[in-house]
Amino acid sequence: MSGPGVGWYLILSAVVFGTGALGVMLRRSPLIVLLSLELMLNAANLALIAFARQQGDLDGQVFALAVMAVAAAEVAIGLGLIVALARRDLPLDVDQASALKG
Amino acid sequence: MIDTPKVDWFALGPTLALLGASGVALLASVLVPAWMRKGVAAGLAFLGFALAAILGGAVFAETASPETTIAGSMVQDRLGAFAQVVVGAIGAIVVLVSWAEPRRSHRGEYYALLAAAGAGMVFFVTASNLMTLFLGLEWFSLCLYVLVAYDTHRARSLEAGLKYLIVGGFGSAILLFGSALVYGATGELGFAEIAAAGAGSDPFLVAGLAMVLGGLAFKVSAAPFHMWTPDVYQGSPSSVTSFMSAATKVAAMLVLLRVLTTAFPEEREIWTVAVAVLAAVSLVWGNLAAFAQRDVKRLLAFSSVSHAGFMLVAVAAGTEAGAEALLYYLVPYAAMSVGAFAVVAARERELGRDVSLEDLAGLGWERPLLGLSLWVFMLGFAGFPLTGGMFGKLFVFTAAYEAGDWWLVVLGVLATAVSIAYYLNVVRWLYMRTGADLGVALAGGSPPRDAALEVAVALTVLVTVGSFFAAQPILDAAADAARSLPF
Amino acid sequence: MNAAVTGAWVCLLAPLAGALAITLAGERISRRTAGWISTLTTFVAFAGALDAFIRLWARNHGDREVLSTAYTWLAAGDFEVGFQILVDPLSTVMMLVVSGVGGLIVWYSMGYMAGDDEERRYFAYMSLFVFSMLLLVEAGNFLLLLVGWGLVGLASYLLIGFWHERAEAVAAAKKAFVVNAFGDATFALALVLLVWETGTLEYPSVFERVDGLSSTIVTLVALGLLGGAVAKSAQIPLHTWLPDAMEGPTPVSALIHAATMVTAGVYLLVRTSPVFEAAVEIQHLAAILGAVTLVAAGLIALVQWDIKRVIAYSTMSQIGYMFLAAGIGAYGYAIFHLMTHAFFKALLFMSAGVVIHHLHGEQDIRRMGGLRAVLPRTHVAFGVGTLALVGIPPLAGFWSKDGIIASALATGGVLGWSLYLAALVGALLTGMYALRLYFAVWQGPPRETEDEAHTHASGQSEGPLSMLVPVGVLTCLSTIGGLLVVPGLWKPFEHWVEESAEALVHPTVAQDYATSVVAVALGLVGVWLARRAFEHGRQLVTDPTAWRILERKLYVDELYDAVFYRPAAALAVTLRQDVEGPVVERSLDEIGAGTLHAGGELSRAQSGLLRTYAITVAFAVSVLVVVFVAVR
Amino acid sequence: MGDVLVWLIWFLAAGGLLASGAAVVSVSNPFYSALALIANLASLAVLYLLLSAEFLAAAQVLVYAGSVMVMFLFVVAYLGGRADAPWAGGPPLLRTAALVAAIALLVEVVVVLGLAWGDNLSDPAEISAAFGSPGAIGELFLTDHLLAFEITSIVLLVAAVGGVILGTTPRRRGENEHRREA
Repeated sequence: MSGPGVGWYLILSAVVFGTGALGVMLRRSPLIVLLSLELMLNAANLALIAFARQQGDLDGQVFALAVMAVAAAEVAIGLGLIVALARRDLPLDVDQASALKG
Repeated sequence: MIDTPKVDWFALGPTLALLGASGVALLASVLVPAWMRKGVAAGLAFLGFALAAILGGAVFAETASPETTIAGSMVQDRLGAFAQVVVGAIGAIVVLVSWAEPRRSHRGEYYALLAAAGAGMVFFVTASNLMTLFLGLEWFSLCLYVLVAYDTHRARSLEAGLKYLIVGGFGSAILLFGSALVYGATGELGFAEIAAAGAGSDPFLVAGLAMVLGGLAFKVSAAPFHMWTPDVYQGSPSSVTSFMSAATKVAAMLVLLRVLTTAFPEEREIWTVAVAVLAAVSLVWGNLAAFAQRDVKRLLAFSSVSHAGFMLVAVAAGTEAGAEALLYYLVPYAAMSVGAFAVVAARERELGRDVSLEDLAGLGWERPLLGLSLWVFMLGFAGFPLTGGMFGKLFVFTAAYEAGDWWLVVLGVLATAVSIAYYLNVVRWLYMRTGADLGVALAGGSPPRDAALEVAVALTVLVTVGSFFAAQPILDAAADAARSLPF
Repeated sequence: MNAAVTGAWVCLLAPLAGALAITLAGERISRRTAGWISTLTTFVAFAGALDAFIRLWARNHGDREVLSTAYTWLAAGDFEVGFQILVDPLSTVMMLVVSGVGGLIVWYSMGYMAGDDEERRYFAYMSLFVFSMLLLVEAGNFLLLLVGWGLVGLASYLLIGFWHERAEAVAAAKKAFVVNAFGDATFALALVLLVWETGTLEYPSVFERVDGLSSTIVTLVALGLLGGAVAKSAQIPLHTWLPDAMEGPTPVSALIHAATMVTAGVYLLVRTSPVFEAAVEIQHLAAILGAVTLVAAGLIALVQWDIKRVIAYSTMSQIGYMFLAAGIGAYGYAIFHLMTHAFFKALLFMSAGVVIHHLHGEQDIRRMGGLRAVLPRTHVAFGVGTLALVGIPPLAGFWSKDGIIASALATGGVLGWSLYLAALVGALLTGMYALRLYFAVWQGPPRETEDEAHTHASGQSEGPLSMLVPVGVLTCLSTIGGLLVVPGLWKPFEHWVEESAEALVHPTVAQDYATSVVAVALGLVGVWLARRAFEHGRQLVTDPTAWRILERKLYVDELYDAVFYRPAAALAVTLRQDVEGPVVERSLDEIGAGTLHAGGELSRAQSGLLRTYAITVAFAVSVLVVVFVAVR
Repeated sequence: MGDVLVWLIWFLAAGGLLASGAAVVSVSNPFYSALALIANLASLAVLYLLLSAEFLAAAQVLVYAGSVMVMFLFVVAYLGGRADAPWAGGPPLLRTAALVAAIALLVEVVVVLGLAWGDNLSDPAEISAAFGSPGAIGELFLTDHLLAFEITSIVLLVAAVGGVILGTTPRRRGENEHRREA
């Protein structure tokens, strides 16, 4: 394989995963948190595809494709939930969704 | 010409039954006249769950030794079939619990989603590679996200849904990344192949194992991955809580056991210790936090965290006896959990608000069946005799002692002793009438007798007590199921 | 089914049926009906016990042990667990005591609790308790024993906290619970160990295999069992819950804290005697704890002002005697004293209940006095109970207590003599505190509370028939119940129990009677001291001149007072305030508070903020990964 | 020479990936955040191409960036100003903890990578030209991963139904709020 080795892709993947995790833990807008989750899933996808390339085994790619579908599904439900929150005039802010505690 | 694999319809039976029920219920909730939608959908879901349990039983009976089917993506074995029977039974009972739940809209679709979640779980427990594992997990999780937020007119339900979705998505992402690392280390997705690859102590493999363990620990709500549990249990519609607390725990716990033993047998020394630590943390955290709770659903949620601890003690043994103990434990636990939340649901419907401990005052006299049942469940949770909870704990401790985890036995016994205090507190409230009792005003008068729920509660009591008196058959089945795992 | 066993099953299941019937009927039955259900089922249980006893009696000597299995739940190899009860001399005695005295007390409660808002709950709990206690004593294997043990704790917790609107009652219930949970935990661990090492649960097979175990294991098992027994029977150092438990209704105190539950520890020691005999140090430890408790509790009882607390400390002290007896292997006398104690202590509690009832809940003896005229029948009953407690012949307590003291003498050696001395000191103290109580309540002029209560006509205020009859029956039993063992003449009771647990010591007739003389003399000295102190106090207040004259005459009194009563009282106060208070109670309270505090902190960690949950998950996963990679 | 070109493309794509990823979590407006994610997905598609995953690259652009994110943008637009939320806020401790946790995860993976760098990452397998082609993937979906394929479709269906249920609940604001709000 010409160009960068699999390890380089994995470093990218780790950084993106960390960025996504940071977004989930830091941001208050549920929309952006949802996008950060997408980032994490895509980081995992990159790792899967890199490993698939390295192993010469297509299973990883198939897995990644399935993950894409799952990610889309999560977005669909997340958006539905956010729309429902908005319709109820509830604040779109995860810090304010804290009536349940203790 | 592509050589498609032979599809084993028999092994897929329970999943297909529920999936079919779900699909037809979905159609029915759009097509049939509005007044009968709920009835038709609920009936279909009930039939689906019952059929899944029956077919699971058939698979159990027919499968002597485990075999993977459909190109190795799922396994047909008694472990999975055992879980399918349990989940099917839980689902059928939850349908009864749900029946009289006040619901504003989408009454039919609720049952379709419930059946779909059940289908996801009964598939999940047969998953035999990392891809089907992840997909199965997402399948039922997505259904549960929706179900948790189902009461969209309640802010708390939506809040619970949001929390579950985001933290759940976070957990899934970690599980997925872990799977990717395991795949990278071995080049395999199938559990057996991962074990056979003999990657030993490859850093990718152990890091991936840690992340997979974390992701599954999240689903079984083991501390410290449990923090979503009380919020979500409290906020969701009570019938959904009862389903989650029982079925999710059964499915995720079994898959955790399956993954650890089939895919990572060589790393046993590492994960047994890690699981033991998780178990200890869950026991301590769950029990202590339960003390401080006033809301009954939250109290039960923390109790479910502590029970995750007990179950993990069995997993941590890493032996066939441990697996047996875990499988037995799940039966009474599931029954008690469904039943306890069902009783809370009944009280909630009466009062029209969240149920705190004080709100239970007098329930034992007004609704003797429910009061007595809740009493039985609390004693069962505490591991009192005459309920299966006691044998569950006994087997778990025995397995742990055998495996040399005597410190977990001591911790478990202490945790049990402590836990009795808050369980009994519930019982104490049930039978008392206080001045505050008068403040417990019924919303619009006492609702009509909820026969479906009472039948459901009676069934769970039957299982709770029955698993004590008929411990042997359950234990035999658990032993058969545990034999499917390579120990 | 074996005929001897049918009665035992009836005995066991009748109270359960009662409890279930009351609970399930809910508000459909009247409170009074609930009371009758509870009372009658308990008496049915007594009939069953009687039937079992008679049939067992009719059997041959040596063939009086019937194990009856209703149902086997688990059978793996030679490991079998089932619902099985053991009918043997020991368990029939216990059945008779529990259901007989229990039935009387439940009946008595119908009068005592009449008018309480929650009678149904009360009687459901009572029936549950009786069932649990019967299960405990009838259990045929260790598992069922644990079942009964746990259920008894549960029922007592519910009963102590019955008056839930009283904060002290709830606190007392919690305290009883926490202390007992500790004992239950050691008990359960001992059982797990025992089952594990012997591979069986049934008494006979466990006892057979005890000899094959290593001494460490046996010691640990015995220690665990002793922990459970000590907590349940309120022996030092796990005794603090018992006085507080007097917050419960008085019949509850009579049933649980006199006749049945607190004696479960003694039953356990006797039932599992083969285990303790294999771990002799632990058995002796039980005897020593008993001796320490009997003296300490006797001293503390001297300075109590609450009528029920005096009786409670007395109970501790008397159970100390039983522990002492069980610890030196005088099983027959331990159980005999258990039975007579059940009679006279239940009698004392119930008479005290009549007094409290009469005075509308007043429990402070400083506000009592001169009740003899108002409650003549109760006075007789209380007097009989007091004398039986002190051990005045021919009342019940005399025969059983002196048997125990004589056994200590017969044991000999340093241990035997120390125990003997402690037991004799206990006899003296018993006389002192029992009579102090008696005088304060019954003698002298009426106190102020009396005026309020005086609206009742004399006699009528002693309560309804349902209260009087049980008190009367127990008075008779306390009078003649001891005649089952008359040293040198006949000892049917001791022989009966010996079939279940062979005694290790047999005092000679000479030892028996010598002890009797000394013990009774000491008891009488105690009585005399109490009387003197009482009269002394009176005169001091009424007529100073006469007192000064009497002072010289009673110079000896002063001496006794200075040598015995004052130091004893001071020691008692010290024990109560400086030792028991800070050391025992506070440490337990701190454990409880610490638990609650930790719970609160964890609850605060549950901030409701979603982001903190994600951060926790991330941290936990990081830790897992680091550890996994590091140790791989 | 070809190597240099690949490295160049890799660097461009990696730079785009990291920059857009950072933008996703750092911009304050969800609309821009979503746009940044589209850029992120596109950079990923380039990397997929470099990893011989042609079909996935295409799917990524068409399905993911093309449809899913457009749906996302629609929702953001629908919500309008309500979509804006405070950036981070909360106790500073929380922010620090988040940062530490994220860095910990990152460092761990990098360390793991470092540990594994020598052994199994050095020599990628030889692959045929068909590797990652639609045909090859499709065949796997019909053979080895038939079940996974079916489940994927079920998951999508479930999500569609769930999204519809949540999204179409009638608007009944505050009426009969039958629980105590804390």
